[in-house]
Amino acid sequence: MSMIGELFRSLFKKRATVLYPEERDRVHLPEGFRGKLEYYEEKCIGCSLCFQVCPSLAIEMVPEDKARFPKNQAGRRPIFNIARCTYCGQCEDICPTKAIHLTDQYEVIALDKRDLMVK
Amino acid sequence: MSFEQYVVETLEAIVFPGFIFIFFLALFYEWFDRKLYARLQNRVGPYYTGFHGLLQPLADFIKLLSKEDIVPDGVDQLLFTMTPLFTLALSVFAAFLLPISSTQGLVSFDGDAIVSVIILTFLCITVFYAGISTYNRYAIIGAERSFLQLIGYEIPLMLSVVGVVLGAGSLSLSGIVASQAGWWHIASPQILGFIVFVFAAQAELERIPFDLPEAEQEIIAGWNIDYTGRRLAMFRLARNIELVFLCGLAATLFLGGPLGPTVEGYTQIFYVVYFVVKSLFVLAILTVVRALFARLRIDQVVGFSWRYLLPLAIFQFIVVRLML
Amino acid sequence: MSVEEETFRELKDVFGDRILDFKIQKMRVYVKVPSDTYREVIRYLVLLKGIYHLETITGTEVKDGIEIMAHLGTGMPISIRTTVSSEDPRIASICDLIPGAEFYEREIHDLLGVVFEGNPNLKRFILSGDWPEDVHPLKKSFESKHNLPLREGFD
Amino acid sequence: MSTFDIPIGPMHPALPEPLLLKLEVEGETVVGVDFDVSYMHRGIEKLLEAKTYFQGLPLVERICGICNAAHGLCYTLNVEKLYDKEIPARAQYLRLVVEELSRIHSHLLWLGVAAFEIGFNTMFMYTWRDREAVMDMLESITGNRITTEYSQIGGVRRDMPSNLVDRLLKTMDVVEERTKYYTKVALTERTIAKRTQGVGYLSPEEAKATCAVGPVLRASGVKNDIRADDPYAAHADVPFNVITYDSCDVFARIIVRAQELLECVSMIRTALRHLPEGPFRVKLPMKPNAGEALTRVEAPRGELFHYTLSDGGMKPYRYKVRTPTLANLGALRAMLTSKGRYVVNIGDVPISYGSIDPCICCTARVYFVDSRKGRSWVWTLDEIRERSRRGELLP
Repeated sequence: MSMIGELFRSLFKKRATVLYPEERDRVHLPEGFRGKLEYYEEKCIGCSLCFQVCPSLAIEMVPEDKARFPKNQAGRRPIFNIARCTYCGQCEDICPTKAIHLTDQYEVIALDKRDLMVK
Repeated sequence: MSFEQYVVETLEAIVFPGFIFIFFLALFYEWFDRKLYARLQNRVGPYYTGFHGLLQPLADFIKLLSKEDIVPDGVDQLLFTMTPLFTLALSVFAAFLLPISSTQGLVSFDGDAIVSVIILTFLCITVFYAGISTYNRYAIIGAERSFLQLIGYEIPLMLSVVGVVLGAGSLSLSGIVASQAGWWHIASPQILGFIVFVFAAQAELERIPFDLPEAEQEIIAGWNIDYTGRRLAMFRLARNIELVFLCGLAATLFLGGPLGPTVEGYTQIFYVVYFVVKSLFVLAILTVVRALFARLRIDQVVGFSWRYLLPLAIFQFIVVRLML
Repeated sequence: MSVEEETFRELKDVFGDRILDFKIQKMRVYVKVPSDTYREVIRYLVLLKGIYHLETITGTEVKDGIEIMAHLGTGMPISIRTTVSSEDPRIASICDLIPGAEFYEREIHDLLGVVFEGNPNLKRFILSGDWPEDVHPLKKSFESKHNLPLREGFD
Repeated sequence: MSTFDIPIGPMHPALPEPLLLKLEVEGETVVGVDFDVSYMHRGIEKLLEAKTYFQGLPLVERICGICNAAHGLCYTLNVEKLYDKEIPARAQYLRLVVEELSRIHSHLLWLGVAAFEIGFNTMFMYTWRDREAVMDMLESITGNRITTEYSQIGGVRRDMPSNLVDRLLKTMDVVEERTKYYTKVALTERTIAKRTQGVGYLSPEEAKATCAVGPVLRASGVKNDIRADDPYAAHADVPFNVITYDSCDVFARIIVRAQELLECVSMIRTALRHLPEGPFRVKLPMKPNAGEALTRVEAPRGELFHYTLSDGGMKPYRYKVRTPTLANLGALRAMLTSKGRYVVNIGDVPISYGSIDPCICCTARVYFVDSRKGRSWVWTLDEIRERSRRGELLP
């Protein structure tokens, strides 16, 4: 019987639920949110530190010819399999040249796994 | 009986205050109950189907009808198929007793107040058979609990109805409604009977705090665990119609049924409006009770009924007796 | 003479040379004993010193067998370690002294195959029912590459 | 009286995770109980041996879906013991703040689940609504609601700017006011009292014998809290008092957890007031020196135990995790068997089971994993169906 006050007060309060598809703008994310990552090829130096530190084998090093990017003389660069990524952000921390940044995009949907590859 | 009176009567039975109207009223009541329950918990409740989820109960009903109807082996075939039909038939017949569009129900005879309460007991028995017919452990425990609960709340329920019958001096619902023309029963000391009736109705409908026969956390779905498809649809519809019946019965016994100030030409419409508004008020009380309490254990339910409901009902019975 | 050395000094007086070696860290005492006095040390600690809390029992496969380590005590845990031969891993159970030890012993029995004599029900606890009987995954020799035949008819 | 046994689980509305509880029942009273926690075994200890220390952190955080800040903190403290390097004080304070914040959200979650177990859905809805404020704070501080990965090997991952500190203090006022309201409801609501008093009784002797931990032990009157006995992170200089209650039943556990919430709020406030300046992270080499380390942290459910043995390489030789729920299973069995006058009703099972705040995914670890062949491949849907028909996919 003791919650009766709270019950009737909440009859007139605005509902707590955020109806996701309609009220998408009410969902506000903090700026440090770890969502889908984006990769800046020009900054990358091909040191493959991100490959070593990724706990879920989401990063794979592929050969890359040296001419395309002056900074990357190591002849290889990472590609990211977002399907395996757990958004832990270890690669963003370890990257010496800030080439990887986790955006605040949380709606990661794809019909085909191959679209989830960040080149 | 002349032919067109016959047609009018069947139409009345089938369409207006009869099955079709009761069917949609039951679905509306379920929507109202779920929406108010959600609003009390600061939630939204059904939202997407129809205007603010109005068609959600109908959608559930149709979905269940289209679902596969599994009959587990080792089940008592006769009981397994008959109990849903029996429960639905009983609750629809009970709904016919209620005076909706006029001061007397579709089926009105002397003594139908007592018959309506007996139907409630029959409904509990069909729940018991529904549980027993499937040899599922959870269903057996659910059925056993529904009977234990029946022992608890049945006598107070009877006493509160008998109290009203004594106060009104007539055994038929129309008589009770007529006696409340000037003074509703709820205003008199019958209000104790109203409180007992509300708790007993909550137990009859197996809603929290008395929802032991289908306690989701302990015995998953209790007695209706093995019913799927059409059978489950019938059980849920029967449960909703029973909800309409109980709220209507409370409105008739204590709140003066369809009576109220009416404009000259449209008395019938006003009767229906009054009936629905009053039973919605009783439904609101039932929903608030559902949101307020935690579920009691089976021994506590029987204890609560014998220690609180029964003395209250007896006291109300004595007071009414003295007042006469 | 910090608390750690004190408790170790007491153990050393009672058990003398049966304590093979020891290690003291901040708020931690490790004591190595042969496998037959493992139960005796724990009985001493539980009955005389009144230590009731068993953190857990850790099982590790080391070079010369399987090392069983029981961690006792609330404020400052005392760890009693002993090694058991990996061919025939047998050791006395401490379930009667500390009933709470039953689940830890059953877990090590599942993962490393150590038999605890005296454990009331030493049946399967952590591995799923259809995992084959004699394969113990935490052993270094266990390679998780191949798929294992399932054990039929488990409860 | 003939008994037949009721299986509760592994798939059951009352159980958040797959645990099979075999109850031996006589009519409505429970006579015997047996567990089977093997449905969620994931073999994390074997998996940790295949990963380096730095890679192990995200995995350890995912042992438990609710109390992962505690797992992450215990892992980092444990590995830092191998380096024996000085960790900056600011990092220790920030770790304490995030650990207490995760304890608040875990206890609020538990209050809701416990209310749900006894059929009190309204309390469930309200507690989970108020928990959102705490989750938003966790999200802004650490970047993710649950898997915070805030404490790294060598300190903390992000600094806490002053605007976050102010927002956190405002949230603490809201949490404090709501917790006081819920404690009042738990004390005055008669149906809660009826369903929880005298239920799930665990005498102090039984609690000690079965090595129970955390709020379950403290609700039986035993004063035992790792934050006080063996202080870690900044617990030595942030004062708090250990809450105990002596009625040894589910009601006592509700009160202990509710008052611990208030303790967490006051601890966060003192920690934020005395937040020291300075670096929040120290760079540590990938290879720790050889040795062994043993750390215990007071997770929301009880005392969490991590042990590692390292042979100097980048990967641990052995990593042992013992979660609080495994310790409380023995206590749960003592609670659920009716002994003489103390009778357990079927209705009491879900709430007694819920009262130890079980986290089965902590208890059992990963079942089977494909080894690191270094190559990843994509199976089409029908390929998976084909493989499962041939029985190649393990259950």
